[in-house]
Amino acid sequence: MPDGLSISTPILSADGISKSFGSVPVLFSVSMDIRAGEVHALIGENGAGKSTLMKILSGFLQPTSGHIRVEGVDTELPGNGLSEALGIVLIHQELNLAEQMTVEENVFLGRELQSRGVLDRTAMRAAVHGFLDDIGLDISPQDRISQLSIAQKQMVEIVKAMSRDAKVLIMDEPTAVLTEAETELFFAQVRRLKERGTAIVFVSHKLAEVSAISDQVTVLRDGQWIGTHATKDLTPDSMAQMMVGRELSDLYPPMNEVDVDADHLLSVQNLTAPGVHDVSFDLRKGEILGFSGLIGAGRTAVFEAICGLSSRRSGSIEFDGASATFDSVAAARDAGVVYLTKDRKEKGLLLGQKMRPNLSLFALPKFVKGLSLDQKAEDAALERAIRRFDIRARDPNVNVGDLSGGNQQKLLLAKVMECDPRILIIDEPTRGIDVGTKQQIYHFIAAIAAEGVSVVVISSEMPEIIGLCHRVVVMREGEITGILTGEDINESEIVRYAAGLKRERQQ
Amino acid sequence: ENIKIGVSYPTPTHAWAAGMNWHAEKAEERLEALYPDVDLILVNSPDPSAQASALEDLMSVHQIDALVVLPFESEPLTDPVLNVKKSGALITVVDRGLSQPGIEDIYVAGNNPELGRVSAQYMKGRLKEGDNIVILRGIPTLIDNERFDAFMAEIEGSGINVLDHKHANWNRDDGFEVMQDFLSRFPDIDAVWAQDDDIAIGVVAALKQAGRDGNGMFVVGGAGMKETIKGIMDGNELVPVDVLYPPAMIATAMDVTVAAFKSNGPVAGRYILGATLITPENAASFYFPDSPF
Amino acid sequence: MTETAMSTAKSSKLNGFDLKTAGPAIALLILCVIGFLLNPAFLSEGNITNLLTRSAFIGIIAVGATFVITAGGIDLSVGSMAAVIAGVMIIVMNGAVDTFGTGLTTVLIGCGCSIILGLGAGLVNGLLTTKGKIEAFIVTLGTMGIYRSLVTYFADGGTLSLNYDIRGVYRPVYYESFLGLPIPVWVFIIVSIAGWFLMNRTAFGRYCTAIGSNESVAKYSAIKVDRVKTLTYVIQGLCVSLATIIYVPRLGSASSSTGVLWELEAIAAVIIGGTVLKGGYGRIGGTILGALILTTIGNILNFTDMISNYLNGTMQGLIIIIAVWLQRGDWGRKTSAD
Amino acid sequence: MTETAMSTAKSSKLNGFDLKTAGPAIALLILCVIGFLLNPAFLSEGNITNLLTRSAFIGIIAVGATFVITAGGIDLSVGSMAAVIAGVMIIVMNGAVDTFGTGLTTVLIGCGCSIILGLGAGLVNGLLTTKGKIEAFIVTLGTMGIYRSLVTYFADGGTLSLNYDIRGVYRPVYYESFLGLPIPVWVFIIVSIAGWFLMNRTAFGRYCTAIGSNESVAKYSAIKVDRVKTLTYVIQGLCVSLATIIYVPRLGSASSSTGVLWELEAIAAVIIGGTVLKGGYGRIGGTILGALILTTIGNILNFTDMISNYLNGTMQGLIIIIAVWLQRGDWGRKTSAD
Ligand SMILES: Nc1ncnc2c1ncn2[C@@H]1O[C@H](COP(=O)(O)OP(=O)(O)OP(=O)(O)O)[C@@H](O)[C@H]1O
Ligand SMILES: Nc1ncnc2c1ncn2[C@@H]1O[C@H](COP(=O)(O)OP(=O)(O)OP(=O)(O)O)[C@@H](O)[C@H]1O
Ligand SMILES: O[C@@H]1[C@@H](O)[C@H](O)OC[C@H]1O
Ligand SMILES: [Mg+2]
Ligand SMILES: [Mg+2]
Repeated sequence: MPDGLSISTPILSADGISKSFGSVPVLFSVSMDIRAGEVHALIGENGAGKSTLMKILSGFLQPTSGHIRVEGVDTELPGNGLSEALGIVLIHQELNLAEQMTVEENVFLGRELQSRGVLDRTAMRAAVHGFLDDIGLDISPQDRISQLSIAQKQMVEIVKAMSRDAKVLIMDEPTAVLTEAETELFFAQVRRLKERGTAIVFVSHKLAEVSAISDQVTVLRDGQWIGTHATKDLTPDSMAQMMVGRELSDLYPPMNEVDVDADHLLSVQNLTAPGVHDVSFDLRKGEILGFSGLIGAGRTAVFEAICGLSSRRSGSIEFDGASATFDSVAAARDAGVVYLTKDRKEKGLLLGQKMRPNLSLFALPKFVKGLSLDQKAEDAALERAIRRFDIRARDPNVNVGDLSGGNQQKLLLAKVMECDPRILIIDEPTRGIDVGTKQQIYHFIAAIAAEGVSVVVISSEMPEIIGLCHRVVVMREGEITGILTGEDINESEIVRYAAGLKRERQQ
Repeated sequence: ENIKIGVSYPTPTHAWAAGMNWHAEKAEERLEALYPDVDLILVNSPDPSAQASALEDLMSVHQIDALVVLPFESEPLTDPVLNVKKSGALITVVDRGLSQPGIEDIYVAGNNPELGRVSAQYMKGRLKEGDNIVILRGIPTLIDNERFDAFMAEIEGSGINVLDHKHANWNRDDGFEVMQDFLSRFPDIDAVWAQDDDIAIGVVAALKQAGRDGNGMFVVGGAGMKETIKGIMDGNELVPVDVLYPPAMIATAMDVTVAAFKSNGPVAGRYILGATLITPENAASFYFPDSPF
Repeated sequence: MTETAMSTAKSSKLNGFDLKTAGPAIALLILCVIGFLLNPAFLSEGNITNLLTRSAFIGIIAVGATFVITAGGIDLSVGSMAAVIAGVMIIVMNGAVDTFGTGLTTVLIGCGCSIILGLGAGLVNGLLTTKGKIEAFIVTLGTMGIYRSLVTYFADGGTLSLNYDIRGVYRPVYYESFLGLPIPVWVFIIVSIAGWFLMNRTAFGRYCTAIGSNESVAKYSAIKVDRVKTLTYVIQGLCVSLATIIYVPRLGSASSSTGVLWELEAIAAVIIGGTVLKGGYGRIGGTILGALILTTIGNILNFTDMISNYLNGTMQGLIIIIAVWLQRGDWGRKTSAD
Repeated sequence: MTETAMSTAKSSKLNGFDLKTAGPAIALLILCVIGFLLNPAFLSEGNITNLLTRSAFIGIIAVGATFVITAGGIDLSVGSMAAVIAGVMIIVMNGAVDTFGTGLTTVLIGCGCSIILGLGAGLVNGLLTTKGKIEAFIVTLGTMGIYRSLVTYFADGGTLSLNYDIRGVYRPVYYESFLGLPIPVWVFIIVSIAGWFLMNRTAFGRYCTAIGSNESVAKYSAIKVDRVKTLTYVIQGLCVSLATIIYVPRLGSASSSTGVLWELEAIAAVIIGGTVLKGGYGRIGGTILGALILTTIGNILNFTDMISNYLNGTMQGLIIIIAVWLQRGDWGRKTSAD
């Protein structure tokens, strides 16, 4: 591990980079040096300009002013991934895979192995197989991307990047959708690459990860360079402070005791559905119920079945004391049961549209006045949402696809909240959200629970489950393996149930 | 003071209509050269409602003094032609008559039922009781119905079997494919009524391909395509005759219409062109080598 | 650090976008200038009226097509649908003469029947695509063949004609004017306004756009995707029936050549108007301009015999391509790499 | 907690998929059974040969269309393109007689000219869509009109006929057989194999899929999106020219009615075969079956007089819809909400 600040020429450096979209500036003279064999973390709040900088460093965007140097030489990087020829590879924050194609086809897209014009499929398949094994991903090279879970897709992205034999590997929030276990596997790969001398740039909102894996940290705030430090000189707290520019109080709100005598607002009995087997649980009024488990454990599938998004095979649901069958999402919504997807790009937001229609889409009937839509009410709602969730778009008319990832997530949250739910199901509530906003969201969740709304939090981030939830349901392979309360809600217990080492017959 | 004459007819989508187009353009050249004060305006249209629009435009924009019209279909164009009439223009209708009598001043017509009848008479003359024929019809339209019905009425009682009839849309490719299928389906066919020379070309190709062009097999087409007529002159046994339905009728109509302005004698009335049977004997007088048809 | 979050940079968006919106209008304007130069009579009141009246058919149908396309579908059957509806209307009205005479009642029965058929045909297309889960292109290619052959069948290969006395009663619907504008133009205006309102001011319009942009987002946003998609076809059917109601009195007949290629014209009008074929972005206003552009092209070509008749199609093709190129609205700007 | 971390449900995916692949084959089989039941002559060697030969035109064109559609495009101009290429071929060959006589050279000149024209016309379509950034639907609707009117113009509205002596030399290309199969069928087979190979075994095929699946992903993967898309149109043009080369010797003529509606037939063949109209999933094998299905439908209808001629279109429409429904391959399974 290259210790101290090596004086070697950086392999890639940004020098005084500024960037504006139209007349909206988003980066102000930012500099950053990237060195071989070093993991350089880039952190900052949502919308700070991290992704923009990463895209400039890999040629997908051209800076408005400033220089990019490759091994000390001023270079205008070619666009559209052609910088790969220079050894610079970017994993985009938003997944960048062709859904209808297979894993193998995606990994080698644009640089297929061929012999005499013919695809060498055997070789490619074998190579992909190797990478998949390395990273511990149990899928076949021939699986179609559309059939994979979002985490698997992210892993495929990583495999794709690994396979490129990069000199500089830039990864924009690669771990946002990964569980800790997967993150561990991924980090093992990162360390291997580092030993081989690859320079790695890594964006994450998970500051513990940043501490664990990086050598250098650069902090951006509102498009300004705040500082670059050796990781060992920083604690997660000091990082957070640099990012946010103020002292951060407790991440998690104080836990409100839930009224154990409160009515069961939702009661699910023996639910069986695609990916779900014989699941039963209750949800009290005002309770925050966590759902934990490994990827693919069936947590999402449970709530998709409940909310009318997939078909139910058997089992019964009682809502507010009466038996309920939400056979459409609209029916669930009208009853006050809403589900916030973890897949914001494919299922959450219309990326090609503006914020306003996105915000009101889910709750649209609420905005109908007479025959027509009340656009004033929509505008007012947007203004409220922007304030409430601190959505930062320098340009309010930007297409949602051009919002920073974290701000997309905030908008998505605002979107489902427009329905004034009685039961709010949030799948991965803080995926891609910066620590400051995370804190806001946690407080917000606690507040609405305190108002009597029941909240289900599906999360792969153990700390947030532990810090937030009154009770925790752990799932494994479509079944509930345990329901934890009080003292039992701790990392080692959850892991045991999730991994199948422990199992209780329900209640 | 120019005399403006609008000439409106269907877009040429098959050879016969192209022939008509050609004759119209030739007539335009000839007549405009002959009478400098006559301006003929030729417009073709791809469907009845486009033709109705074209008539409106001839009237409102060009302010024509006379209209020569070959209606796409009789029914839908009756009203639009009537509107032109109301503007005071002289009306000449060609080929397909209007559905309301008395609108046109001049009528130049082909004779569709006659074409069917003449064809059937020729069949009766060459075939005997028990012989089999197949029919390839045109595009489903009134014209096709008139020809077909008259043919069937004439053949009735002759003992000749009509094995089946299918639409080949006055089109060579369709003629070829429908005939191929007839040949696969019916082992014994003695003659074919192809109704139109284009279809007949496809039929002949299919017969030759299947090697069933001998044994006295013959095909009767219709309209008077120059290649067909040339063949008849040369004694082609497979297509020994043709039944006339001349696309030049549009030129006749233009001539008569111009004459209505230029000559002193009366020109109004009906000009019905016969559906003459073209045989090696009379073929030469129906042969126009320069026409595209 | 909350307030400044939204700085205002509204300015930049306008340049590109407005041109895009203005594109079809510019194209139409240029056409009109050309028309006028060819022949001043182009701008005569009579010709303008003709032009507007003619645009009504395609225009009304294209308004419906805008919904279908915005929601990510396509309907190739509209031309044949118009033909078969016209045919059945005529049969029904002719049949109603015995019972109801040749008056208004009969005409109203005919119109009612047209609307029912339009809605029904649209519903069939819609259900086959959504419930039957068959590609819209195939469903409507199929129904296009079916409707077309049905009208041929009903007409016995010939032409169906409306009873002459009924025609007298019905005629004004095409030929009469109200406040200086022909009735078909009024119908076109009303359909356009209704369509614009539905697309831009109601939840339904939003739903269409959302579905066309991303069906799963729509589904997760509590939109009844199948229902909305089906409805777009029903609206299309309704538009076809309205167009047919004003078409029938024009020519008083229907045959297998009625409405041939109207589907392509309608779709072309929609796309010339700036709606995106893959869905997710619909512009009713543009569609109306698109319909006017197409009709004007035909009209202009009837204005001159400078060009061989055979080359009409070439002119039409060129103008359509150029019109859409204008509509793109970023001529001159460098092809952005992005 | 490391190893088991990521498991997948691999098993479920296969059932649906295989049926989907088999769908068109099943549809074709059913059609053949129906044909045989209607008339055993359906399975006669002569009829099968006719059927295969006829499928060759649409089939070859549809192979090209598979590339265009897989890459997210569409080409409506192929029928007109075939007509204009046939026309120019004939003009060129007739003209070459003086210099080169009526032998093989002249025919080869004609074929060469066909290929150049096909490539050129494809290139025009491709560049207008990619560089001109005009919707493919509009570009090819435009060129469809242009090509169609050009052939009408060249033929003076009529028919262009190949010199009789050349026809003698050229005829065998359509009518002769080699190893029991007519030449057009061989061409079809070769084009199919080449198409299959290109789609499934070369990087180019993958690029088409990637572009149709997600253009920005393709772009970010350093794929030259515009170039690949343009190439799909060029391939389409080449296929059209090959189809034309075997079409011309059949009747030795071309007119404005040549190739009418071939575009719809070709697209229908592609989609019946399971390729997705929105792009991203192309199946050459399916396309070939699709072409056979379409030809067989027409053939069967000529084999029976049970159905009114006027209702041919109805039968065709129904069969196409049903064939695609079969192809969906999930009949019987419950409509999943997903
Ligand atoms: N193409 C674009 N057009 C207009 N504005 C853009 C575009 N891309 C990004 N922006 C704006 O630039 C700012 C910085 O965005 P960026 O994606 O770089 O943030 P980020 O630091 O990656 O945030 P996050 O952590 O939420 O992903 C945001 O305000 C965003 O809306
Ligand atoms: N409609 C379906 N049909 C068949 N299998 C399904 C269906 N939906 C989900 N599954 C399977 O059920 C399992 C559970 O998936 P689910 O997405 O619910 O997991 P999860 O615990 O929410 O994981 P994640 O961490 O990705 O959110 C997966 O193996 C998935 O492939
Ligand atoms: O094209 C048709 C021609 O072939 C037939 O002979 O007469 C009527 C025409 O429309
Ligand atoms: Mg980002
Ligand atoms: Mg003139």
